[in-house]
Amino acid sequence: MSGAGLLFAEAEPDGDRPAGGAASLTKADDAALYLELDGWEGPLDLLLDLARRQKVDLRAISILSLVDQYLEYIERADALKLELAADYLVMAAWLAFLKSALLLPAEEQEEPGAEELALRLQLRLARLGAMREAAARLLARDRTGREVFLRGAPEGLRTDRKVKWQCDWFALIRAYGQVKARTAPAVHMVRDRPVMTLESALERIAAMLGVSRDWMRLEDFLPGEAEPGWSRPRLRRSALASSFVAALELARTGQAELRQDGAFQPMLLRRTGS
Amino acid sequence: MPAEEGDPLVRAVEATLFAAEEPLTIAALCAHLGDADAADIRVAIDDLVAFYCGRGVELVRRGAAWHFQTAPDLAHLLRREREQVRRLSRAATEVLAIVAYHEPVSRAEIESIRGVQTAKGTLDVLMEAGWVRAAGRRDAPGRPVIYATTQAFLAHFGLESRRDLPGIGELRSAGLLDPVDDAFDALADPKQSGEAAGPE
Amino acid sequence: MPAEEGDPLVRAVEATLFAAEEPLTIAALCAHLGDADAADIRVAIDDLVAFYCGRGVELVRRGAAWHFQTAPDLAHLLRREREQVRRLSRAATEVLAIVAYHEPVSRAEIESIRGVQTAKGTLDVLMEAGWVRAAGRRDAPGRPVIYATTQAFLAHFGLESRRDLPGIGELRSAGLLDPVDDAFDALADPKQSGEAAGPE
Repeated sequence: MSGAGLLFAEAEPDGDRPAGGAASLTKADDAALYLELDGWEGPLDLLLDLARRQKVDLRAISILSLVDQYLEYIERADALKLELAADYLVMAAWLAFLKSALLLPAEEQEEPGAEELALRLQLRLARLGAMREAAARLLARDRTGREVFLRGAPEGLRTDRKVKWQCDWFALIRAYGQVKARTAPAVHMVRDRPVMTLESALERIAAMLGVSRDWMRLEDFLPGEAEPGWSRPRLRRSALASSFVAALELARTGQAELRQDGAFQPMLLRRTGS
Repeated sequence: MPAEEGDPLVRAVEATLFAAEEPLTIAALCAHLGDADAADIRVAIDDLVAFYCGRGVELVRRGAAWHFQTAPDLAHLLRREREQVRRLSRAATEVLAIVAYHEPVSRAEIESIRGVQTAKGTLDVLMEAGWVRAAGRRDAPGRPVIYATTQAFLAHFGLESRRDLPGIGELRSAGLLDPVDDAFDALADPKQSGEAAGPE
Repeated sequence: MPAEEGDPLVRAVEATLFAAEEPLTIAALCAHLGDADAADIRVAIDDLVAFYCGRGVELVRRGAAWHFQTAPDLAHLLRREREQVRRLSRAATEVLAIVAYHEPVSRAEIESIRGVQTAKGTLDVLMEAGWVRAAGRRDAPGRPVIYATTQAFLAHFGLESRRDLPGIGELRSAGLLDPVDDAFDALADPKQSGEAAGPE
């Protein structure tokens, strides 16, 4: 493998590459050789590194010799019976194809032509090379925290949110009124509930029964809705309940008769008579 | 234009003090700047002090050490206050009213007047607003803190003194003492609604 | 002696920028300084930049924001005990450069330049450092996420804007920032193939 020998002979320690790059290729140590694959970020990276060794402008590079170097390198690593990353083998196969195509006369080449493929490879290498260089220049700038420093102990800017409370005079005294009203003595709180007592119902029905001997509906004994104060439904319900109990009481004491023709039928009432 | 623009030691001291995380003594500056002489550093510091005098930033001495700080008269720039207007909650308004009518008054008394427990935060809000202050302790078992209103309270509510607060009689005639239930009924039943137009 | 010693706005801007924990935009300064006018603040900043020029500390622009920092030529004095900057892997620096010079750029585009898959973690490291951010999605099939650099990136690397990226002008005119396909077409069509100074 004379090519490999040439390659290694050409390799020089490369100051701006991190250790683990091609620099250690100079060691003629086969075991180390394969390990170095880890030092490249993939086949394109390895190709770029090899291309740089040609010490010419990337645009003037000989793709053919680059391909040879790559294949040489991979073959050598392969000869060590070490597993190679698939990416490198795929690239090797493609480059082998490219090489054979490049060696063919142009008219026998398939589309796309080998020259075109080679040119594309070259363009890719130029782009990667440009970015690698840009990264190095970027990192070499005056970086904050390395070459330039910010204020070590800035006071810091703070925005305090202060609440401005709002309350007006009327809200204040109304609140006091509500407190007083809420906690006023119990007599103020417990109001007369709108009811008709049993006594007044008894009195009312007894008085009305004296008027006629006809059957009358229980409801007819209630105060009319039109009578002042009797419009409230709660009060009317209470009057109905009290009047019913009063009617039962009158029936029990033999002063009245009760009749209902069926469930939910009107309750009828009349004076017992002789 | 700064006269000493070029002096390398002044620049070095300036940058070092700027980047330092704590005030630096002359000795610390010497050590940091390698072979610099303490007397030279002292001169450089005097230079810088004079230079920054009257600017937005000053070089000041703290004990034996030096550091940059914002000019004291600009301290307000570092703490900006942004006001946010908020209405007092109903509970806080009630407590404020009770303090105003009954002061000085303890928290237990406030609670017994309100008939509800009063959260500590409610009084805090009133004190933060500057309307209520702690006014000593009552000479009673437990020596409870008692509260009173402040001058700011009178000013905010446009009162000359607490005597300007309407009396119970006035509150009643304004309908403000009607039980809350009645007021509710009045709202529900328009016929009964003696309009409870408050003052104002 | 400083001539503009008295200008209150200059002092206020100076103090605020000194005290700030991060670079401030003119808008942020306006907001912080209350009623200040943007144009006036701009003038005050120009004043301060000129004033600090050549001192140990300088006022610099990073993107839309401004901050004070130590003069770069004093690095040797200050660097000593401080290595506050994390080391980036080679992959990360390469990805960072690609994002910076090509932004906005998708992950697939990054990978096509580098010729290798980019571990998810690599972009994460850059985003965690605050130098790269997701900048929306490309209006293309699959709507890939695209990445761009940040204000903090400019600040960290001492760039006023992306135009200051080292060599970006030459790279652009050499077509080295164009996709391979475009560059190939340009070469195939000799009218467009301007001479291009390659790197190195």
